[in-house]
Amino acid sequence: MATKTETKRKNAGKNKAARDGDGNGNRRGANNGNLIAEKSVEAAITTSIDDAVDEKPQATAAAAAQAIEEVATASVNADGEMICQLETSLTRDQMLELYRYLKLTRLVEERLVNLYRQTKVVGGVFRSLGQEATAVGTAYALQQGDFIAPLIRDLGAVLVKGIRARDIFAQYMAKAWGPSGGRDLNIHFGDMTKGFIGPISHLGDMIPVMTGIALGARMQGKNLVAVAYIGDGGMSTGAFHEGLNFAAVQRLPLIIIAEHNWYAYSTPTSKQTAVKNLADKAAGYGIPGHIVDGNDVVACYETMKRVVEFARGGGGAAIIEAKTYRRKGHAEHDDQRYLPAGELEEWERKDPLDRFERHLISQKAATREEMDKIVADVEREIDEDVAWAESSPMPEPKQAAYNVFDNTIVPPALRPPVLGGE
Amino acid sequence: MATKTETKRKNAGKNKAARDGDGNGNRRGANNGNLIAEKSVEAAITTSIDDAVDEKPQATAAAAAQAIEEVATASVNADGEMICQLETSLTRDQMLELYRYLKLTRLVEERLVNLYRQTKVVGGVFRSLGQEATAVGTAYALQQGDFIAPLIRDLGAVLVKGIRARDIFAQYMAKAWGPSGGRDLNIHFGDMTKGFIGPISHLGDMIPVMTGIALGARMQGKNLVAVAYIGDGGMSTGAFHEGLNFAAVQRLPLIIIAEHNWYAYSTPTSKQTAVKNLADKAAGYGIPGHIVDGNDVVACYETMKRVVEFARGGGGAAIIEAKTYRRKGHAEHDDQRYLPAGELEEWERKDPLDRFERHLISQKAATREEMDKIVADVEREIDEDVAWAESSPMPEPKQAAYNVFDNTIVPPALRPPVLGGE
Amino acid sequence: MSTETKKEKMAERPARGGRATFVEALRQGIWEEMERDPSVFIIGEDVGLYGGAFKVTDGLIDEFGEGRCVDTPISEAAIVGAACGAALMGMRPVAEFQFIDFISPGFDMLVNYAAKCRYRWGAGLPTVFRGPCGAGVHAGPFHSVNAESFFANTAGLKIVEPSTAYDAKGLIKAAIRDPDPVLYFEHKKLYRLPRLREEIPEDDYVVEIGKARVAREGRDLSIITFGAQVLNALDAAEELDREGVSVEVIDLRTIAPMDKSAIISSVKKTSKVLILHEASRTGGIGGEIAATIAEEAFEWLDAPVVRVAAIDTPVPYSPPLEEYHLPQIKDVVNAGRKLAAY
Amino acid sequence: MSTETKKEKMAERPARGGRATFVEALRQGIWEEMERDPSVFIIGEDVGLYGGAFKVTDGLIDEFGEGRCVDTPISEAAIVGAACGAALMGMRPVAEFQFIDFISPGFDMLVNYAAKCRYRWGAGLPTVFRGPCGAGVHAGPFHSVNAESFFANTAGLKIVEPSTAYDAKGLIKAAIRDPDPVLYFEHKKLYRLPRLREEIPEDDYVVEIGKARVAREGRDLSIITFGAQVLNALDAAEELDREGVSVEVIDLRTIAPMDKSAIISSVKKTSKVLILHEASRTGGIGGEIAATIAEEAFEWLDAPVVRVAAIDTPVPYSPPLEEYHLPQIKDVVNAGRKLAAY
Ligand SMILES: Cc1ncc(C[n+]2csc(CCOP(=O)(O)OP(=O)(O)O)c2C)c(N)n1
Ligand SMILES: Cc1ncc(C[n+]2csc(CCOP(=O)(O)OP(=O)(O)O)c2C)c(N)n1
Ligand SMILES: [Mg+2]
Ligand SMILES: [Mg+2]
Repeated sequence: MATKTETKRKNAGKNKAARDGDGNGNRRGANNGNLIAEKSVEAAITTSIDDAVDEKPQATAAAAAQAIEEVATASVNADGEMICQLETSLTRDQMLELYRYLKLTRLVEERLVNLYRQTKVVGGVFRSLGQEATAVGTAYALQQGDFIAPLIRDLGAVLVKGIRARDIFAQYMAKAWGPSGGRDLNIHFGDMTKGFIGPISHLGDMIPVMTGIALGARMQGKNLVAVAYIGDGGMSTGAFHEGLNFAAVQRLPLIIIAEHNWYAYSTPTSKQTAVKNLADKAAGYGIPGHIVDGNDVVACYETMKRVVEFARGGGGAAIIEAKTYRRKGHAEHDDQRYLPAGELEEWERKDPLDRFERHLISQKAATREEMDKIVADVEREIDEDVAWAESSPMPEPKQAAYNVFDNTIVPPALRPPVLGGE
Repeated sequence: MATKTETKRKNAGKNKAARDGDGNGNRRGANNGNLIAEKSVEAAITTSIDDAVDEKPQATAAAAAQAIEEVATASVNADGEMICQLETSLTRDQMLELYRYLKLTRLVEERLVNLYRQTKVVGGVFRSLGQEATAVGTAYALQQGDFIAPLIRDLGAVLVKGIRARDIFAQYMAKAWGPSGGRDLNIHFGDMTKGFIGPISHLGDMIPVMTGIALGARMQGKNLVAVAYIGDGGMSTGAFHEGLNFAAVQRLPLIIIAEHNWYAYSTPTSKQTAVKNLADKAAGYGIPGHIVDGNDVVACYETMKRVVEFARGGGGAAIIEAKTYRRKGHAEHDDQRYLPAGELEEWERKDPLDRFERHLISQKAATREEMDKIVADVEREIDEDVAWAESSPMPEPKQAAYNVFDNTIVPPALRPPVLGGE
Repeated sequence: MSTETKKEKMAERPARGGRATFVEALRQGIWEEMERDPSVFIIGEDVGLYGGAFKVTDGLIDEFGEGRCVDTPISEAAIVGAACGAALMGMRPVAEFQFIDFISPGFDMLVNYAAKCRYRWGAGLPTVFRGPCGAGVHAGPFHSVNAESFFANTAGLKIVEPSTAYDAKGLIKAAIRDPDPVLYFEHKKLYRLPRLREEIPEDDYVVEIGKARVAREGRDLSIITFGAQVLNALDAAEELDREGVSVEVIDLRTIAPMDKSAIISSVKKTSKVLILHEASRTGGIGGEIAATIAEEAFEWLDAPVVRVAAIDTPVPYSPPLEEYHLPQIKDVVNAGRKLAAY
Repeated sequence: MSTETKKEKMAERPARGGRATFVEALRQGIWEEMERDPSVFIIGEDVGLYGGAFKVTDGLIDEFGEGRCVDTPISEAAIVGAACGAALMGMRPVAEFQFIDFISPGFDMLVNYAAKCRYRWGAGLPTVFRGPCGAGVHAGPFHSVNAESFFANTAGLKIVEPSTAYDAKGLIKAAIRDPDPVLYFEHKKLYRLPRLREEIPEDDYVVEIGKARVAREGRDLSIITFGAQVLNALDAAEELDREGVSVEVIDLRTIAPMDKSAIISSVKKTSKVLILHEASRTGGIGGEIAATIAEEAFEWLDAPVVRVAAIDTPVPYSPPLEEYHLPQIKDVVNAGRKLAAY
């Protein structure tokens, strides 16, 4: 029987083949059943949108990386290491704040993993390791009155929107003081005053909801922007399509952040869609699509800022695709057996936090000491917040019965007595 | 109070405004709530797919017509009247057969309207008047083993696939001899041996089903093509998106015929989608999109033929948009109050049958006498078929209870006796 | 089929009260709520200029403009989701499904988003989801469904279905003012039924959600029903009355949360129960009613609880098949007779 | 959480019979059917290389290849529709929903396409739709649903839910061979429950759809239940036995079409019934069971028909809330005690 390592390699190879196909880069479906020879399309009589039938062979190695290199404004520091986009309107203070949010996001998640290992987290832990720049950079370009519907992997956006880490800890630990009082998990809650609408698990469903936020706001004369985060996987859902299409028709200021992190659970993006870039999907809605290096927090911020202006100015909906990578498994339990060898290591080198640190240093925006101080502050905050969350009681059992409906109208759903008695 | 004519004009004007917007052709959402000034998109940092923000003003008159003029290979006869595409591989006999199917389609529908007025049709009658060339031309390019899932307005395709008019009559009249034995209406039935899978009412739902037909066939080593017809309206559904996306990923030979007939019930296409052409949606699936003049039966056939070859040869899914026009209301009861003045008359002049007749004459492919003979044959066939259908009994009431499941396993769902008795 | 006259009339503001059909009453209700509260708006397919497939929203666009009469693409999930989003912002959407059969593509959004929002994080969603339901007009398997059982097991959704013009108006107003999602089902046979034309009050009344009504008083047996079947129940009651059986008819009006005390009171009075609904028998809402009675009024029962409903098949198109499929007055009379004799 | 050892073991062909957990038995069943019939294939999210979120389909791809283990995009409507299309072609798809909660976006396709196809034009769809259901593992409102009531009112769908390893295998085989759509629900608590590990036969057996089983014989009262609640019922029965109450436990196994005669026989024997299910009480399948009993076994009843079920709320995440929400053994014992004393 194969050893563990061999198995992993074997699987990895298989998966790689499925993803890279027969030399067509990420333009590949599965070759189930009869493999039919590929043929190029004959020119359509009139308009032929055959961009998809892109026959040029690509090197199979690190196709993901290549795609990003194509789009990134890849600046480098003196040592030739990648830093962030140089042109920016961000002030030094803002840069430091961005740094703080990035660190906060990562350290909150790391703490959650610790708590999970101590079995203090009741449900699963979903990491955004390697993707933090996308969530933080895009959310940072918003105003207070704007609304976001993040994904589970957008903790950074939630924090930028002003939700406190203690709420997150209490929520993960299913505590009474958590924002949903223990009724729902992780970032599944919301705060209308902060412009945060937590997702539900059903992928895609938040897109129509955010269309409604934008629609309702317009009726009320509010000029806000609604932002929905979605994965390469979630974009395959019908709800995504219906919600975005409706927003596009209504020219509503709905911005889709399409997080291209290469996997949906175990499924590679090539099995979610035949497009090369998620931003290509914008064409199907008659809206603009943009691609940004999702590991470059400055680029994420700047792109988002421009698109927010466009949307707020009446331009309507838009898609921003952030190219990034999910370095952890789907959740803590996932062994990532489906990863091709070497892929993870490559993306470790592209870590968005390391990159931003190098950027800050090389741009003389911050010293190592300043950064250390920020980290120390964040760590203190987290300690306090965890302590607070741990000190919360678990909810009272009977609370389960309350507030399905407005309880001034319908009484709580208490367990009914048996045979009239009890 | 306004007279009838005035009301219609008033409504028409309002609707026209909604459709044409403020000079942006068919790129218009509704201006609900605050109308925000339109702004052109600033160039995205990297890739900007901003085709949609097409600012060039278009004359509001007959925008629909213009769009087609753009794409049609608009040949004209000696009198300067539009005929069909000239280049074709169709033989004279095939042309005559096409003519026969076009006439058959139209005359069957006209007879259905008569039967409806005599209250012999139980449900509604849905016309394809003005669209017959799309259904007939595309279906004619298929082989026996290929599968279609038509829409209610694709009777022509159903007939081309070999379903007899008598089945249609019996079905509309809810007769026992109809192919569903009176259980379902109009073209809601199927015939696997003929490659015909009738739709259900729920728009979009046939797309995943046809993806499954193609998937199953591939597993069985069958090299067939699956064709799904869908309207400008139906493309807004989640099921459409999920089904087509899956087919595209799997590179399955699924051809979508997108019937751009300008309305979904009363809703103009500009309120269904912000794209200019339905074929633009292909880009979102990484598949080729084609546009064809849906009123030109030769063009429909030739485009389809090419795309069928592409799909059958392993190229995968594709969209063909047929630009046409629904000249009748959604169903017989619809008063079309939402039509802009003059639009209908314009499209009457573009009638696909008249056009093909002119084509046949000008190309010396048929004489008037030959055509008259075909029509006479068709009329005789229809008379016979109606007579047959009328001679069918209505179904036996108890038949309602049979065949929910395979009745060798689960007994029929007969009305249960009350209190054990009966 | 709409006539020319009707079309022109529709563009006018409806009367306030007066003699009204079911659909006129319903339209009055929506109209008045939109006048009263600027956060109320309508959304759905063809609800604007066209006024909806059954003309329930006819003319609203002339009065309230496109901004409050939103025609959507064909996308029921988006309709539900957008209604929820707008409701979060404080709006009060009234969403239409062209036929209730098309609520299915919106099922996920209703059951998972709309129903659970308040419970999960306190965000109540004052939303109404309405549309024509029901069979008996030869509309076939996809335009005839009765959908209440799809939703009855999901906490967080209220379900109402009126059977009179008075209730149609009173319940739509209550639904629009309700702080939580309400599914409002309209049996399409009732819309223009002359029999239902009645004088409704001019003043602003609501019919409380969660309250059944006694549609006919009786002593010997209770028929528990709702929607269009109330008419069948009343007709059957009439016939049974001629045979000396006195029938009480309970029109639930609200299916969830159900008015248990009205049901139990009637059972205590008559001791015999016939449950009548138009959806298929198995898995239908009749099960819930029967279970409530079997649990909470067992001691008062003098006979088995009988259900009369459609047979367990899709709704067939052809009239003789559909007739066999649906519960008929004669089936109710027959069952009532046997029950009375039990 | 999968361990390294498990992962490697999973890649091997499962044993034929032998001591097996619920999930192993289920996997054996699918594997054997795929061996037996080349038209059987699996389709769903992450069912291939990853082997499914709960590893039910683990290793199948190694044996049967990508051609018969189809990983789909996240699109449940497409999964259902594609399964139906393939079935029309004569294939036998076994479709997985990653959690049964995600059947909702496929609801329309199931209820309107899959359920009605044979009835409308004779095209039977031999399809299986399966996935993990149920609560009790603190998975919150969107990973805990029991979905049987969503579908119970739609004719044309069979619904099964096993509670033992033996039945898991026998029913999946029956479902795959069935000529019509079968919804196969797997309570996720049972997958790896050591208590359910049992010796299952080596030979090719099926468990007939539509047949309940007597999980425990008794005289004084019947508990009608299915799925994971069978275990609660058995534990409660044990406790009640110590108090001198002899409890019969009926494990329905099939929810639709329901084995009425098994239910009625048990009621005739014990004259007292407790219905137990994990979904919320109102609108739950318990209503159908109670109605059947109230109608067809009324004369044999010596007490009200009692339902024990979850309260009418979404499934909350936090353990104390979830515990309050779900029916507990103590609730069953308490109800059984009262019923016995009635
Ligand atoms: C409608 C639906 N189907 C299935 C799932 C189960 N599921 C949870 S996360 C996930 C993968 C999501 O991938 P992606 O959208 O790319 O987001 P990522 O995890 O990469 O951020 C799946 C399949 C779900 N949540 N919703
Ligand atoms: C999912 C769904 N929602 C609503 C309807 C009601 N409906 C029937 S036809 C129609 C308009 C269809 O327009 P389109 O797709 O453009 O096709 P056309 O009638 O123009 O051929 C609508 C809204 C439906 N059949 N299915
Ligand atoms: Mg992803
Ligand atoms: Mg159309």
